[in-house]
Amino acid sequence: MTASGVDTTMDLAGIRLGNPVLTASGTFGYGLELAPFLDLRRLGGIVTKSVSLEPRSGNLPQRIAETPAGMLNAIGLENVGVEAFLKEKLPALPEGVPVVASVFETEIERYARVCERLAADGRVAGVEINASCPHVKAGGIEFGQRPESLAELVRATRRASRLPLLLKLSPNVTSIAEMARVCEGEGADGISLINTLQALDVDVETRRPRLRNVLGGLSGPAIRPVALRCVFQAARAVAIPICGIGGIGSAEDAIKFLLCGASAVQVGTASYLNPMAAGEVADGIAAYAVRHGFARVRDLVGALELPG
Amino acid sequence: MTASGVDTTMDLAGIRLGNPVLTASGTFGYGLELAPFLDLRRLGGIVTKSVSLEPRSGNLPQRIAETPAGMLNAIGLENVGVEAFLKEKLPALPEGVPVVASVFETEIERYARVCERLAADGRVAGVEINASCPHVKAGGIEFGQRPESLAELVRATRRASRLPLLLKLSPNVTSIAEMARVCEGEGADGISLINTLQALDVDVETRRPRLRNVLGGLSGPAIRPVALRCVFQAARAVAIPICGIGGIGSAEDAIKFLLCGASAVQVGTASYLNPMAAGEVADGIAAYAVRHGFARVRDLVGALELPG
Amino acid sequence: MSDPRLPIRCDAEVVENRAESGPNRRLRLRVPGWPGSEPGQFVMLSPGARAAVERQDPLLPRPMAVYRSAPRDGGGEIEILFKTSGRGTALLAAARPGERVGVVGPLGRGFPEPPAGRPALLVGGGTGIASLHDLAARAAKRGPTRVLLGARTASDLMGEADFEALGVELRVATEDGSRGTRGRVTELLEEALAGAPRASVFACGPTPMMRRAAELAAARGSACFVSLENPMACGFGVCLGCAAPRAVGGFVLVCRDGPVFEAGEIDWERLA
Amino acid sequence: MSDPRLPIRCDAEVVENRAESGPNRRLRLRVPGWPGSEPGQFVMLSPGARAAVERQDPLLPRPMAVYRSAPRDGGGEIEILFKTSGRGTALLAAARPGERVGVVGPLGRGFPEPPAGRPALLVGGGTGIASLHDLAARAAKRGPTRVLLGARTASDLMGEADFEALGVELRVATEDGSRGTRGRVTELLEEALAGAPRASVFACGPTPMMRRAAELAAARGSACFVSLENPMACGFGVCLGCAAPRAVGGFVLVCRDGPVFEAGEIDWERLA
Ligand SMILES: Cc1cc2nc3c(=O)[nH]c(=O)nc-3n(C[C@H](O)[C@H](O)[C@H](O)COP(=O)(O)OP(=O)(O)OC[C@H]3O[C@@H](n4cnc5c(N)ncnc54)[C@H](O)[C@@H]3O)c2cc1C
Ligand SMILES: Cc1cc2nc3c(=O)[nH]c(=O)nc-3n(C[C@H](O)[C@H](O)[C@H](O)COP(=O)(O)OP(=O)(O)OC[C@H]3O[C@@H](n4cnc5c(N)ncnc54)[C@H](O)[C@@H]3O)c2cc1C
Ligand SMILES: Cc1cc2nc3c(=O)[nH]c(=O)nc-3n(C[C@H](O)[C@H](O)[C@H](O)COP(=O)(O)O)c2cc1C
Ligand SMILES: Cc1cc2nc3c(=O)[nH]c(=O)nc-3n(C[C@H](O)[C@H](O)[C@H](O)COP(=O)(O)O)c2cc1C
Ligand code: FES
Ligand code: FES
Repeated sequence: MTASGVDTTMDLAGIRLGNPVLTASGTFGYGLELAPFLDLRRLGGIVTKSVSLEPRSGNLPQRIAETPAGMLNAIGLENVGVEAFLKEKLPALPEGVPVVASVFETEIERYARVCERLAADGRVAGVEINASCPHVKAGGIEFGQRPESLAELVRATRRASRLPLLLKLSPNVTSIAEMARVCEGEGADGISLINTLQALDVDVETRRPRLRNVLGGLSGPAIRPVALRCVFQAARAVAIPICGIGGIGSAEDAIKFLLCGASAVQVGTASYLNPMAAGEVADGIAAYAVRHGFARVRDLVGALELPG
Repeated sequence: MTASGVDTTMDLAGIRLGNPVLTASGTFGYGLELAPFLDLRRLGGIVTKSVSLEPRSGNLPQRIAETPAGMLNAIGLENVGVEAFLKEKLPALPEGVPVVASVFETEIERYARVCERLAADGRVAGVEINASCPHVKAGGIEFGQRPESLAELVRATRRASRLPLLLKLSPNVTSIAEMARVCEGEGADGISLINTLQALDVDVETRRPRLRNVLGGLSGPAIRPVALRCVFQAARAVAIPICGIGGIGSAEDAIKFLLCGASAVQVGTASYLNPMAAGEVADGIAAYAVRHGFARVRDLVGALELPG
Repeated sequence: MSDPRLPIRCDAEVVENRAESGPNRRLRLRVPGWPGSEPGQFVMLSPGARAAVERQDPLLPRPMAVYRSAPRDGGGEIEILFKTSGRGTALLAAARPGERVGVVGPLGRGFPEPPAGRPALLVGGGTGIASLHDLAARAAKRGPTRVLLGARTASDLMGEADFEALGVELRVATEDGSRGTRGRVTELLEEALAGAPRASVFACGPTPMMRRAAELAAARGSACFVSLENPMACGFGVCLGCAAPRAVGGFVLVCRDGPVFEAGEIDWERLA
Repeated sequence: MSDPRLPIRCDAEVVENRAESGPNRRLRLRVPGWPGSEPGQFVMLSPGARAAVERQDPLLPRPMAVYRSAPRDGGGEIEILFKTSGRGTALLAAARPGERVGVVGPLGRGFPEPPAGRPALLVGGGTGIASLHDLAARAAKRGPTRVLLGARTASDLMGEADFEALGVELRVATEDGSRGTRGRVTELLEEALAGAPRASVFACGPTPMMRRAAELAAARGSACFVSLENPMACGFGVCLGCAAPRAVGGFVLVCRDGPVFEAGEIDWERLA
């Protein structure tokens, strides 16, 4: 409920959210970094930076580059590791905001073990499996790019914990609908999409790639239309809830995703420009619902009218 | 050769170009529309709007929508048909500028028949097969999205004519390298990429898709980093020449594609903003070559320096 | 149809950019090599990115009618009346004198010559008013001319004083009655048609308004020409983005075959 | 290390924006709620899109040192000296008084207190000069302070007069000799170090310059602090985009752990 009297609550794959706006993994740190700017309890939830079994170091500079209406990154999945996450990061987050822990690994067994560790901590509301990382050399082709390996990954992480299980998919596939069906078939509770588009940029003066890693992930407003298409197609392919991600910086942007069938959204790159973005998006959605006569934000989900 | 004394000539899959800058199919009409703005002979070549066996009508409005640093389009297959193209459009183009005829159809046999018709006209310097079209028999999935149907398409069009054969690939695939290898394996002379990214946008006031066709193709600066990545990956996968396309509006943009391994480039959406864009890009490339001490623009192809 | 002149592409200099009324602004541009334009033709404007930054967003140029144009040393000066609504026009609204704006034009086919000696009824709604000024000037020389302007409210009206200055008969309607008669401009048209047999109607404005004007004219056996406003990417016939369905099937390109059409050519049902 | 104050995010108002020298400009911003900053801290600036248009391109905010800041009714006024080089700073250069610029800051950890009574040598190259003003002001109060400024050519220099006004000892070097001594500012540093045992060095500028300064200081056993300039997306430690390799392995975040570091912490080889 908000001051406006609109019901903003949402159920995402069994996770109860006060509003449908979460923060995207890797763009909000472990949550605390943005506390000076934003009352974290205004958020529907926080998806933390992907953690692996052991701490990992990242790529050498340059790790980021600006592109038209977007940015490239190749961080290299630098993270503190699941143990430090549970001991140091998680306890510091305020009660009352659901924390979804994002998980990344290079082998399926290790994915499962991270999930088991997370399941032991009551503060974790759900896990999001990062099945894609276009910019990590290790591994080569992504888990999320082959139906077989994706199925294996979902099965293993499903077995590893009873926590609500979100699968975060790569947009760098021929059929996002097929991948979504694989997740549903193997028992995932929901799907998050999209991760970054695999991309590259060049410095014509030095004639070198802008990123040390050569390839990177494209994010920001530039990819929003692709993300909306992926959500639209996935929502028609499966019955499990979808969390929309990609270039969301305003309430308008978020509402587009809800209309296309997303039950919730994540704000990513926009938090860099404005650390209060996620909170403003949440407020703006409620305002839109009032203006357009929706008593529950929930009713916006999938409300897109298709031409006859 | 240019005033600057730089050798700007390029060989693209057997097509001799005065400079490496062509116009992208569907963004330059049949060439004549831009004659008031630009001496067409300044162009390396013209790729004409895709034609089919019969004339075709297109989609109802809205057909286009603006997105962050890009645009969406769903024109439909609207074109005058190959006969009218050969009779009315082609003869009106000035001698001395290579014309690459773009072809699309919904069945492989029809693709082949269009190629046969084009081969009969000496004015056609080459064909570009637009593989981003729904394969009717394969239930609407694009020819360029499945290796098997792509292979069939290349084989049939290869047999249909001796003209230099360019395959224009869809970026909406899991592995662009795999698709490139299929084209090379079946005897294509070159590859053009990328076509538009499948995307969607929504009007939150009407709660309708912005395009009547719901889904559309994303083009413009927003997709340039994705296009560069595709060219980079394809260039490493095959030996046949590559024509780079995607968000090119300046000489700098074009040079990025050359450095990533493209032998030529196509200017698309940028021609809408500035009908003289392709000519300015061509001039700018020569100027860059002078400034950086390259005697031949050709020497820029694949000259990207990768970090050790 | 008037023959379109060969269009040019250039960087025009902002001479003046001032508030007109409500959200509307008046922009004067010095256009080197401007060949002149016919009533109803338009230009594609690229609001220069602030400073010398190449603009990538908003990406597309904005179609705008040539409100008025006059020859100036080796070129011309054109006037645009525009409504600040979205991102592109917001940039345009912020263009300062001396700054550059990309111009492509003149584009499209304008209005036909109003038949000599016969009454001409010009109907403009909202920003559509901007397409009618030069036509009114021409019509006034050829026969009895009445200009009917409509808007939601008084502050949305543009160019009213200029039309008065042309010495045409002017009527105004606003939906809230804040100026002229309360109601829709098409109601003024209905009256006017009743009193003017053999009149020709020239309309530009929101699609429903033009459609209604077409119906009224048809009922009276009057010719009716409309100027359509479809979204455009190029403005010169290459993107096929501006297609409008024809009554006989198929499509016309608003930027190339229009923006002015004989009302009967258009399939109004499928246009909206 | 000085403790960073809690940063804020707000729309600041442009008070003044004028040419400083060559490509450099001086921007004064009124920042509501500004908590003040330590020498060496920075802000992330989002050049407001012209008019009220939400800016999507160029997308990222630009990191800029707080050149000077002073309290103002309920907030503060901060001064930025910046070089117009690319698309973002071009937008910043065009921001008019009264317009808004997004500010996030103060960010990062600034320079340590110069040790009392001991000589302080401040070395600034190019835009790096802008990070040193408040440090120079503080150092001047604590001991003999010499400021060495370097640039390619005279017109690239910023803030020279302000440093003079601080009553510090000022030396200038330009590569073309158009101002001060001809050569690199690190040559001035070499001399200065020779004459000032137990001096501390504070450097900001191009990486090669800072690296050289670090070597020279190390050779003399002097402490050396550098302020790094890595590309940044967020500025407050969440994107991990600004990482710099540490001498002992792993990475530091320039925005959060720096931008100021003890020169020995950095793996200069792998940084460039
Ligand atoms: C032939 C023609 C002549 C026109 N003459 C005038 C004029 O003289 N004065 C005036 O104020 N307006 C005129 N318009 C409408 C004008 O083009 C739009 O108001 C303008 O493009 C809106 O841009 P924006 O950035 O404010 O809106 P945004 O919402 O940012 O525009 C987004 C996209 O939609 C397109 N678009 C939005 N509204 C319209 C519209 N009504 N018609 C066409 N495209 C639209 C834009 O061009 C852009 O591509 C004309 C349109 C056409 C087709
Ligand atoms: C902590 C810190 C303090 C700084 N203080 C100042 C200052 O006081 N005055 C000043 O003139 N400059 C300063 N800089 C450098 C300034 O951030 C860049 O000059 C500016 O970002 C260039 O933006 P642009 O739009 O002109 O260039 P573009 O080429 O358009 O920038 C493209 C991208 O690269 C980044 N980038 C380009 N050059 C640099 C650079 N040298 N350092 C970091 N990022 C860069 C931009 O931020 C942007 O993300 C500082 C940098 C840092 C990290
Ligand atoms: C710098 C950066 C780091 C990221 N790190 C992660 C990560 O660790 N795990 C993950 O699942 N996604 C990561 N992402 C992807 C985002 O969560 C999000 O899916 C993507 O950026 C698209 O959303 P946006 O356009 O709103 O940023 C990262 C994105 C950026 C820009
Ligand atoms: C309106 C429009 C129509 C297009 N029509 C075609 C077409 O008929 N055949 C084709 O192969 N590509 C077509 N394209 C794709 C372009 O040729 C090009 O591959 C794509 O737009 C990416 O390049 P760009 O970003 O420079 O526009 C079209 C693109 C646009 C925007
Ligand atoms: S606007 Fe491009 S064809 Fe009409
Ligand atoms: S700039 Fe984002 S972590 Fe330092």
